[in-house]
Parts: sequence; C-alpha cells; structure tokens
Amino acid sequence: MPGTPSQSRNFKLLVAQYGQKYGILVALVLVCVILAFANEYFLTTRNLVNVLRQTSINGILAIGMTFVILTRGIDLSVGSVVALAGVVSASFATTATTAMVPGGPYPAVFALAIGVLVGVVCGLINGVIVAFFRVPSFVATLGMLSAARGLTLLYAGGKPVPALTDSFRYIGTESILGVPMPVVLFALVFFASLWVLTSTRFGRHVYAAGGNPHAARVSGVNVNRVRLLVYVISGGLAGAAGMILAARTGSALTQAGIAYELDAIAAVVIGGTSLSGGVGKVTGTLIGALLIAVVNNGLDLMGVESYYQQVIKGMLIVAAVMLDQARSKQA
Amino acid sequence: MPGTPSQSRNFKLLVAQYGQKYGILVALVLVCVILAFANEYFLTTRNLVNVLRQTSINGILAIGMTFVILTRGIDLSVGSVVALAGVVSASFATTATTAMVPGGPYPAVFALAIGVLVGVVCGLINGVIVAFFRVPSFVATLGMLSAARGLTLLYAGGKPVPALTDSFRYIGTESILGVPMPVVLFALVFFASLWVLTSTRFGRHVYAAGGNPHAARVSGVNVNRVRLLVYVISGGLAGAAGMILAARTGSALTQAGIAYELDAIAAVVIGGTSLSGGVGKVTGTLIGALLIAVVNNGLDLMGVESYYQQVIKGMLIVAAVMLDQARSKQA
Amino acid sequence: MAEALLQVRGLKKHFGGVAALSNGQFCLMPGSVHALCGGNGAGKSTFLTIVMGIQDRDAGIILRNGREVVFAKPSDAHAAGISIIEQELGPIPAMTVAENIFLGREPLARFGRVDFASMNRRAQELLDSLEFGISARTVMMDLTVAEMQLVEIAKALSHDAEVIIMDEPTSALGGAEASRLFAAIGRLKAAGKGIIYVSHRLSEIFQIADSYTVFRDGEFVGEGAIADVSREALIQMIVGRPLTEEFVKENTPGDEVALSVRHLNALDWVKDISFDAHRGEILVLYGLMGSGRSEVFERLWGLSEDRGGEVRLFGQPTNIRKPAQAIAQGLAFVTEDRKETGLVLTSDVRANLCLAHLDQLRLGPVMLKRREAAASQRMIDAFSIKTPSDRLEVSGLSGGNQQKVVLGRWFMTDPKVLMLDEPTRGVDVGAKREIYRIMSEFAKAGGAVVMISSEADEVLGMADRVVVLRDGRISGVLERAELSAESLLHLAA
Amino acid sequence: QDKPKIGAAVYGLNAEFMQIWAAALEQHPAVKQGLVEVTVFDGRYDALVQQEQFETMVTQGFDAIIFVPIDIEAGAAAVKVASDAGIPVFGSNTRVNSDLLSAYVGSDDVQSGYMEAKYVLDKIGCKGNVVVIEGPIGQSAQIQRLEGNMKALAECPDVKVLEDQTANWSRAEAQTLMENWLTAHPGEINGVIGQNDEMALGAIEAIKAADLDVKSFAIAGIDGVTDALLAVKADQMASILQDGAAQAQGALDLAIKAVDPTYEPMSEIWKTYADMPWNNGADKEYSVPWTPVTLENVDALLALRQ
Ligand SMILES: Nc1ncnc2c1ncn2[C@@H]1O[C@H](COP(=O)(O)OP(=O)(O)OP(=O)(O)O)[C@@H](O)[C@H]1O
Ligand SMILES: Nc1ncnc2c1ncn2[C@@H]1O[C@H](COP(=O)(O)OP(=O)(O)OP(=O)(O)O)[C@@H](O)[C@H]1O
Ligand SMILES: [Mg+2]
Ligand SMILES: [Mg+2]
Repeated sequence: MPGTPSQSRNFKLLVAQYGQKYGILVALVLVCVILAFANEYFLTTRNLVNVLRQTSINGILAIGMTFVILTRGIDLSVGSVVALAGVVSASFATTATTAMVPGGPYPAVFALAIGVLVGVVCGLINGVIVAFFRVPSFVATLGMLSAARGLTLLYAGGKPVPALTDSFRYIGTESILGVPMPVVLFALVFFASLWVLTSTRFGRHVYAAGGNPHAARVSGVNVNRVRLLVYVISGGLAGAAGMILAARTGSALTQAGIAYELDAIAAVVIGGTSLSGGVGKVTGTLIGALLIAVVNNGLDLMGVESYYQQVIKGMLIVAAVMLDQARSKQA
Repeated sequence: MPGTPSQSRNFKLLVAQYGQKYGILVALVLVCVILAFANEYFLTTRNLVNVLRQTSINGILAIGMTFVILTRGIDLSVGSVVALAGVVSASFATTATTAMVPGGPYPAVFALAIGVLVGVVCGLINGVIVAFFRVPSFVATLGMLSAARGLTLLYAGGKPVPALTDSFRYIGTESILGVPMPVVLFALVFFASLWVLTSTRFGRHVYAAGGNPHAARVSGVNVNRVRLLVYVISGGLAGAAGMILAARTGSALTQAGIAYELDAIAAVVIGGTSLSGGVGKVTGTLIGALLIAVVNNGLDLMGVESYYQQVIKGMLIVAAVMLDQARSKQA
Repeated sequence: MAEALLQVRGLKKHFGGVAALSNGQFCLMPGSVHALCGGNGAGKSTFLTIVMGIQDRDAGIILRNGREVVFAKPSDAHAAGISIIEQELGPIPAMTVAENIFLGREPLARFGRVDFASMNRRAQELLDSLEFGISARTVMMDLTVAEMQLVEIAKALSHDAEVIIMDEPTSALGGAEASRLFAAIGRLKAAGKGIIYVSHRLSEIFQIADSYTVFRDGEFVGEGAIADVSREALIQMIVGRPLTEEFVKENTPGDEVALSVRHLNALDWVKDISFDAHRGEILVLYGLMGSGRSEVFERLWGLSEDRGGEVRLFGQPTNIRKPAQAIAQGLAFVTEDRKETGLVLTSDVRANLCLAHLDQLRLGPVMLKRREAAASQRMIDAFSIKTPSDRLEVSGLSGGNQQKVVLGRWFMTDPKVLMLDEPTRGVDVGAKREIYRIMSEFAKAGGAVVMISSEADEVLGMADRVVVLRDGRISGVLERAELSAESLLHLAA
Repeated sequence: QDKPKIGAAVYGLNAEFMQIWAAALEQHPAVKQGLVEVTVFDGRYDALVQQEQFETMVTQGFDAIIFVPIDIEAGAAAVKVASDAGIPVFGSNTRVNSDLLSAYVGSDDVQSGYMEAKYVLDKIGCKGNVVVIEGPIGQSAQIQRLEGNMKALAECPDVKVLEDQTANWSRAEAQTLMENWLTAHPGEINGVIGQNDEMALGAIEAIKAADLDVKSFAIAGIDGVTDALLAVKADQMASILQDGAAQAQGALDLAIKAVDPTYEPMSEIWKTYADMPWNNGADKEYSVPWTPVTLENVDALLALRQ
C-alpha cells in the first residue's frame, strides 16, 4: 500500500526533526573533514585525545549551563566558581608550607568533596536569589561572578595555591586505558546528565519549567525547586571543573576561569538549546563544545597567526550555526 | 469632593505603576544616601560630574543594548566594536609618524564619522546574520566579538594608536558649561533614544517585534528590518563609545572594551528591561548604568580594598534588584 | 440532600486597585454540570483560578466537602480532587502529548526512571477513549490549537478528579470535537463528579448544564436550575439588561466583487480555492477543524508562499507578498489565535489597538500621541472593552476583552475587506451582538466580510453565503436561503 | 597637617605579580610606621577604569600617585589629569608615554626578554627550533619582551621559530597551546620562550601530559612567581625575577620625597641594589635590575616569599 498522506507527512516531519537535531553535527563533521585535509596531525589519535581533553572543562561547564538555560535562566558565575572551588579545594591538597589550611595536605577525596561543596553552595545562593527573590538570573549570577572572584582572591591572598598533591592531580593528569581523566569525568557527567534530562522526572520538570512555567506550576511541578536545583547543578559542576583545571595546571590560580561563561553558553546555544528555555539537548551541547574545541585546536595546529585566528574562529562558528539553520529551514 | 471610588482606584493604580517603574530608582537613591554619609567627597559637584562621566561610555553602550534586548536579542560584540572603531578612527587622527593611514592626521570630524561607520558596519553584519540567517543573536554577536577583536589587532598591528590630535580628543576631554563632553554626548544619545522609543513609529515597532514577533508581522511590522536596525544602532553607538574612550584615554588601545558587554547588559537588566523582549525603558537603563557607576565610584572613594570591592559590588547590585523586585511585588 | 462538593462564599480579589472579583459565590453538587456564566471580565477566570490555588485571594472562604480549605498551590487542589482546564492553554511546546498529560505525575520505573512506555500507553488509551484522534507521542508544538485544547481536556480528565473546572474548553473547538467532550462530560456526571463549566456559547450551556451561576462585574447575581430559566432570561442576567435579539443583520450583498479568489493553492494541501466576496456581503468559510480555512487566509495575507492562484481586489489583480501590502490595500485580518499571532501581550492596550494603523497616526517618523490616544479610545468605546486605562498591559484583560482588542485593531484601519478568523471566540453574548452589529454596519456601508466560523449558530445568523471546505478543497457553496445546520454538516463532513 | 595621602593605581590585582607589588607597599617602613597613608586602586585591567580612579584621587586631594598603567600609551591622559591638579605621578613597573611623569622605577622589559631568550638559545646550543608564547597582544610588556626575544633570536639565525602565539599571560591557555603544538610538531620543539612564568609553567604541564621529559626542553619565563621558583628548583625551567617589591617601594620613596622634601628613603632596596643609586630622588628614571633565578639563589628567594 502506498503511503497515506498522513504517513508521508510523518516521514517528512521525521526528516525535518532529524535535520534539526543533527544539523550542527553535520557542521562539526564538515569542519573536521576540512581540518583533516588541512593538517596531517589532526586525525591522529593523540590529537583527538587532546581535543577531547581540551573539550572537557568547557564541556562540563556547558552541561551545567544547559540545565540552567533550559529553565530560561543563565549562569554567568561559572568562571568565578571555577576559580573559587579550585583554590579552596587546592588549599586542602597542597604540600606548600605556605598553606592557609593547617594540618594539610588532606586526602584528595576530602579536598575534592570540599571543592564540589563550594560550587554547590554558590549555586544554591544563585538559585535562591533567582527562584525565591525573583531577581533576573543575569543579574543574580553576575553578582556571583563578581563576589566569587573577590572571595577567591581574598581566600588565596591573591596568590596561586601551588604544589598540589599527586593524588589530587590525578583527576587532571592521569589516564584510564589511554583516556585522560578529565575526559573520563566529562563522559560521566555527560551520560549522567543525558539520563537525568531524558529519563527522570526531574528532567521532565526542567523542560516543563522552561517551556511554560505557569502551566508547569498548574500541573503540580514545583517550579521554584526546579529552578533552585539547576543552579545547584551548574554550581556543582563548575566546582568540579575548577578542580580538574587546577589538577591539570598543577596549581589553583585565582585568575582561573575568567570569561569561561561565554564559551560555556556558546556551546549550549550552538548545540541548539534555546535561550528562551524549554528546548534543547545535552547532546547538542556536547557537539557545540566539541565544535569550539576543534576549531581552536585546528587553528593552532595549522599555525594560523593569532590575529587571524580570532577572526576565523568567529566566522567559523557563525558559519556552522548558519549551516545548521539553513538545513533545518530547508528540511 | 472626596475621591470617588474609581478615582481613588486610579490613584492606587498609579502608585503601583510608579513603584514598579521607579523601584530601582529608589535603590539608586538609597545607595547614594549611604555613600553620602560614608564619604565626604561623594556629594561634591566634582565627584558627581566624575560619576556622570564614568557612566557615559557604559551608558551609551547600554542604550544601544536596550534596543537590541527589547527585540529579544543580545549584542555581545559591543566591547570589541569599541576597540575596532577606536583604533580605526584614531588611525585617521594620530600625529604619530608610525601612522598606518598616510596623509594624516585628518580632521576630527572625518575620523569620527569613520569610527561611527565602522560600528554601523559591524552592527549591520550582526543584524543581517540574526535577522536573515536566523542565527541566535548570542552566537552571531559572539562571533563578531571574536572577529572584531581580531580585526582590531590586525589593523593596528597589535599596538595602540597613540598621540591623537586635540581636535579628536575634544569629545573626550573638553567640557561645555562645566559638563564634560562624554556626558553631553551621553545625554544626547539618551534623549534621542528616549524619543525614538517612546515617540516614533520605529519605537512602536521595536516593542511589538520584541513582545510578539509573530503578531507584529501579521500587523504589518517588518520585523526583520526592525531586528536589523537595532543591531545597527547598537553597533553605531558602540563605535561612538569607542571613540569617546580613545579620546578620553588619549590613545586607542587594541585591548579596549574587553568585557564591556557584561556591564552594558547588566545596566539594561538592572533597569528593568526583560531579556525576553518587549518590556523595558531606556530610563531604566540610565538608572541601571548610574547605579553601576555609583557603586564603583563609591567603593573607590572609600578606599575599599580591591578584593572586598568585588564581593561588595556583587552583593550590592543583587541587593538593589532584590529591593526593586520586593517593591514591585508588594505594590 | 447530598453534600456540596464545593462551596465558595464571598471570594474577593483585586489587581493593583482594580477589583476583579468582589463577591464570588458558588455551590457545586455531585453528579452535576454547573455553568458559570458572565460577561467578559465578570471575574469567572479569576474565581476559578483562585479555587484552583493558582492565585491567592483577598477574602472569602472555600469549602470542599464541607471542610474549609486553603490551597497555596495548584498541586494542593489536585490533591483535594480538583482539576482545571484553564482558559489560556498551557502547552509545554517541546514535550510530547503524553508528557504534557502526565506532567507532575509521571509514572516511574526502576531507578527513578520515567516509565515512558506505560505513560504513552495510558495517555493513548485515554485519548482513544475520548475519540480525540491524537497520537500520544506527537510533540505538542506540532499540534493545532484545537488539538492542544483537546490534550488539555484529556489532561484534566486524567487526574480522575471529583471536581473538574472547564474554563471555555470549546472556544477553540469545532462541533464534532465539542460533542465528544460533551459525551465525556456525560460519563463524568454519571459517575457522580461535579463539573464547573464556563462558555459563552449559550446553546452549549442549555445542552449540557444542570444549573447555572451568573457573575456580573465581579459580583454574584444569581443561580438556579437550567430547566427553570429561559435563554432570554439568562442573557438578561449576564448582560444586565434585556437583549432583544442575538444577531444583528441589516446588510444586503451588492453586485460589485470586492475580493475575488481564483484557483488559489496554499501550502501543499489546500488546492484550487475559488470564491468571490461582494461589497455588502458577509461570506463565511465553513468547515471542520483542519479543513484548511485558516490556511487560505494566511496565504491571502502573504504569510505563506505563493503556490499559484489569482487574487483580485475590486477587480484589480494583486500580488500580496507580505502583510504590510495587504494592509495598504485595505485588507484586515483577525487571526484565530490571539495569543500567538494576535496580541503583543507585553504591550498596553493602546499599543495593541494602534499597531496596524501606525502609518495613519504619525507625522513623518513621529507618532501623534493625541491621535493615538483618541483612536484607541474610539475602539474601546466601539467594542466596550473593559479596562481601567488603555495604558494597562493587555495581558491584564479578561480573555474576551483581549479578543475585542484584536478586533479593534483591525477596525481602526478602516478596511475595505475584513478577514475574520473565528472573531467571536471567547466573547460574551452582549459583546458578540455588538460585533455582529459592527460587522453588519461595515457590510452595509459597502465593505466585504469574509469570516471563518465554526459556530453553527453564528453562521446561520450572519452569513449571506457560505463556502464549505473539506480537506483543503471547496466542497460546496450555500446561499443564505439554503442554510441549515444539516446542510452545513453534510458538506463539511 | 595630615599625613601624606598617596594613591597607588595599578592595572589589576588578580595576578600574583601585582599582589607582590602591592604587598610590598604595605610592607614599606614608612607605611608600617604610619608616616604615610597608602590606598591601592585596582584598575581591573582597563585603561578607562584607571583614568577614572585618577579622577577620584584628584577629587579626594591625594598628595602623590604611584602609577602602574595597563599600557604605555593609555596612561598619558591619566597622568595629565593628575598633573593638571598639581599632583605628582610616579611610574612603576610599566612605563607611561608621558613627559609629565615625575620619575619612573621599573625594569627594562626588553632586557628581560633578551635574557630569557638567550638562556633558551644557549641551552639548545643556538640551533634547533623554539616556540614563543606571548602576552596579550598590544600590551607594553608583550611588545617590549618580544623585542628582547627577537634581539636574542637574531643572534642565532639557525634557530627557527616554529610557532608564536598569545596565551594572554594565562597558564591554562598556554597549556592548551603547547599541547596542540606538540602534536603539530612532534619531536621538533627544543625550546619554549614564555613571556611570563605562568605561560612557561603551562607549557611544562603540557609537556608532562604528553609524557615527554621536561628536562629535554629549554624553557624560560619571566617574573619569578612562586610556582616558577619551585620549577626552577626542580630544574625544569629558568626564570628571571622581576623585583616588583623594589619597584613598588622605590616608587613610594620617591612619592614621599615629593611631598616632603626632607624625607630620606627608608626602603632596604637602595642597599640591596647598589647599581641603582638614590641620588637624592632627583633622577627621572630608576632601573631595578633583573635577577636570574638559579639553583643557587632559588632557596633564598623562596624563603622571602613565606
Ligand atoms: N493579572 C491581572 N492584572 C490586572 N487585572 C486583571 C488581571 N487578571 C484579571 N484582571 C482583571 O480582572 C477582571 C476579571 O477578569 P477575568 O479574567 O476573571 O474575567 P472573565 O470573567 O474570565 O472574562 P472572560 O469571559 O473574558 O474570560 C478583568 O477586568 C481583568 O481586567
Ligand atoms: N491534508 C493535510 N496535509 C497537511 N496538513 C494538514 C492536512 N490537514 C490538516 N492539516 C493540518 O491541520 C492544520 C489545520 O488546522 P487549522 O489550524 O487550520 O484548524 P482550523 O482552524 O480548525 O481549521 P481551518 O484550517 O479550517 O481553519 C494545519 O496546521 C495542518 O498542519
Ligand atoms: Mg475568563
Ligand atoms: Mg483555523
């Protein structure tokens, strides 16, 4: 039997959705293909591992950001939280005699727990201010951006926290079966978030609270609680990212993470999540983060001059999203 | 005659609207009163003139940003456009022998026109990409942020453009009747924008296109044209701000304007304009920009230590908006 | 006598100094359908949302099964066995129908995972039992307004509540879908549930309700059994004065063709549409939901791409590519979805009223504010729009008054041809009559009206001629003399 | 008469180097003994903010200003604001292109750029390949250190500069950059010239992450931040100490002298650096020498950081 009109309609719809869903993936693949031709090293295992590692910190931040943006919010504070969680946790894991925490170094697990805790607390404050005091998230988290940076500098006295223990640095420097720890952690965060967003009740509520907060509330969703939690998630992940960064660079820097929020938001938006909430996927964010990292890596590999790099990077990313849009429109 | 029920009702409505409209003004006044008590210099004419001058550049950017945000967009590129317009216009107005433009210095008016033009062109590109290629404004202008910075460095060869002519510097350093030129220009931009938004057809279109683009389109508004134009306005004003900045500091720096977009957006949002479009006033933006400048100025005046400053600044701005929200809720 | 499921007394609510509700009173008995009637802005939705815990109240008491209750949030009301279909639809666009229906009560499988299989199955069973013909897995944003409304209904019924509030559930529905809803309501009634039913379509109320309560200007004015009240008497209670006739029709079609459409195609499924609308004529496009009527209008308005066909205005061929051209040529278009394509909810009443007419209210680029104010006041008066000030955000108006703002916008442009897509959706009887009168006067003065309507009463009362569409094609044309509910349905189905 | 009010406008306090600089001001004997009052203004890495802080200081009638501008060109207007109000301005660490400056205490960035590059080139025997990691393009320190780098590189025409890029003084950025370079030039990079220590340290971490031997690379940075001292101690890099403390205290001595002509310098630095005579505070320019950090002096330097 030839397809009925309604069947063929569904099929077209499917194609359209497929295009929309994976349009940016096409752009990513395209950029990769170009780079593979332009530079012989691009496709080496080693470089691909590098790219993944270079994606991981922004990727983790971007995943937290995805939760926030899905609820129509934005979290500008992640960069500062990276630094704060970094120095606080590092201060428990440094062998330097100048340490501000007496009795150290403490076991890495303990230090790491504290770092996540710092992130969670920052997120909690953001969340309370946004959800219960109805301050626009832009303002609330901009305040945190400033305050957390100030606290970082105060806590560390403006100096880096150096000489981290090897066990602490494990999360930044070691590998499991050839996969660097930051990548492993990123993968964990990614799959956990994917599961939460697609399969759990909380995930449904995130989409609902972002898609139509009033209707969600009428349906019994505790929208304020959802809003609170997404900032906690973003804060906690920023804390984790901060420690991975400290572990990678070998010391926790007070200037770490400056302007990281922009790249994180960019990954989310490139990945197709709408800033007006309710629509988006963590898979898209992954692709977005990879795209940014690949572009950076490729331009470095080809030895493109600094000035041109910035111009080209800007154009490439816009072009990728343009391609994505054109595809989804046509489909 | 005692007020009829309907009269007193209208009065109450007025009070409620007034409270909502000027809640943040109350916060600003409160901060000013506190600072006046905390520091003897705060209320001096000289310092108040300083505050106004210090508001002017961010204020001009924020006013352009208001147009963009009213249409549900965002313009992240303003900081980079500040730098690009600065170096390009400055290169026509420098007496330095290393000048890249032969035959200079050119008359200031010419150089200034070029600077605005540079901003307008950047805005035009943003606008076309957003309005016609449907790229989310966050991505499009983030691309411009990167590209315009790269172009700035390329154009200036990575070095500042020094030794600007006095006639060029006029817009940054001179005063008219005791009012510094940047303030005069800011006032001009403010009143012009106020007029455009409240009294012209284009202003009506901006609100409609932001509030409900679909409905606006059905009612005959050329939504794409409106979108395009707001980015042009934002770009042009960023160009102007870039030249005022160069004129004030005496040379055009390639690193000028970094992260200015955040302060500009903050002023807009603090001023009560909604990031979801359609709602907001340029008067609010003025108050928002003043609040930011007053806080910065006050903390500097009191000699608060830098690290504490960042913490306090973050908290103050959030607190101000919280106050605003609490008021408008209660009213 | 059985205990009341819900009893409300002295409910009060004001918004920034404006009283929306000054004395809300209501009593719902089990196994009954109780109609809540009242004009636009009478406070019905305010009343119902307070009962549901969506808004808080200033004063008043609510008794549920005789016990006083205070619902701080909607989920409290759900827990007490109350569910609601809100007047303004609340879809979560990016989620599927099943997810929308089970939002907040998703069935869980192991490890806290949502049991999608059982959710989809149960949602589909529910939809099928209601004969709504919607797939539970469709994403909400791919549905039409009417289908969303059906999902909303299914969702409210899925709560298995004892009290079900329906705030204008049929305003976006056609006859066939509405009768499915009525069947469902009948089953609920038989099961001893109580239903609060709000509708401005009085025929429906007389068809399904057992009792009625009327609010006027925020005040309770009366209640009783439907059996004891006549349509005229009910209308008088709602409007506050006697209304002699519901339809006003004084126009007579002329000979001159105002709008001529030939072989028009729209999208890829609306084909070969041809009709003429004459000066002085009210031409109705009738059809079932999804028959393609709105698509014809959108094509005429330049909102969808040219797929062939010829359009003439007063004999002149036109090629309208975008709305501004249509407006310039004297067309006006009231869209069916006032929230999506009609109003700028964040703007005030005046801005909304003047939006399509800005070009005539300006001097160069500058708006003439006095003329704007005067024009908007003219429309507020003409349509008796209930608002304390025209500077109030239009989102603060009651649903019916919002609809009047959309109408006012287009009448302000002084059009020659009016295209109205379900123009009286959610409008009260009094105001409907006003709208009919204005339409009739407009036609009488030589204008042409093309109206889409799903309400058979309205079509029978107002149409000079009816073009019936089915599946994107014209299935027949009926002259006024041939009109009857049966003939319409015969061609449409 | 109140005690002199001296303002210190620095380009930014977020990084360790300026923190050391600012801390040294507080440690100056005249401050500790309460003879002068010093307020530090954080310029937040923005020339305009610095200028605004000058306006604020003028409003409050500061007696003298110590100035560390973000950029050599951008500071001139700020200096003019102060000098128009009759307030003397003393440069420290970064030059200002202004003849209104009363005096300048700093170290010559061209020289340090030369020194670090020379170290790297010497270590690789004036042949092979190097990469250069630069500061934020357009900043005076970047421009001048690059000039020094180039001067040294010109002396070794056989050395090829494989890559040069900015990492904006950032360790994390430099680390990413170096990871990518190590991929693009496998086994080809012999030396790394980092224009500051942070970036050199980032390169070291990238080398470690690639499982290469740090010691087989010649790596140098500038500034002498604590982490770099530790790396020198571990024989992983060379650093050149820029004595920010001396730059700060020297400028403060000059500033006090300008307010109170009878004042004699109280800082130890004039004893430490015999090459830099006080000359009764009359000189226009004081050049604080660079100190290469070596295995010999690193412990002593580290001890100073406690
Ligand atoms: N959020 C609000 N802000 C201000 N006024 C409001 C708000 N909500 C409702 N009102 C006012 O309260 C009154 C009652 O509105 P309500 O929506 O309850 O009317 P309704 O009876 O449901 O009318 P309709 O039949 O048109 O839906 C209206 O005059 C409306 O303007
Ligand atoms: N044969 C078809 N092919 C494609 N889409 C169809 C078809 N029939 C119906 N539709 C869908 O149905 C919708 C039409 O519903 P619409 O919103 O127009 O409902 P309506 O207003 O009740 O009906 P009408 O179109 O008659 O006004 C369209 O959006 C379209 O997606
Ligand atoms: Mg209602
Ligand atoms: Mg329709």
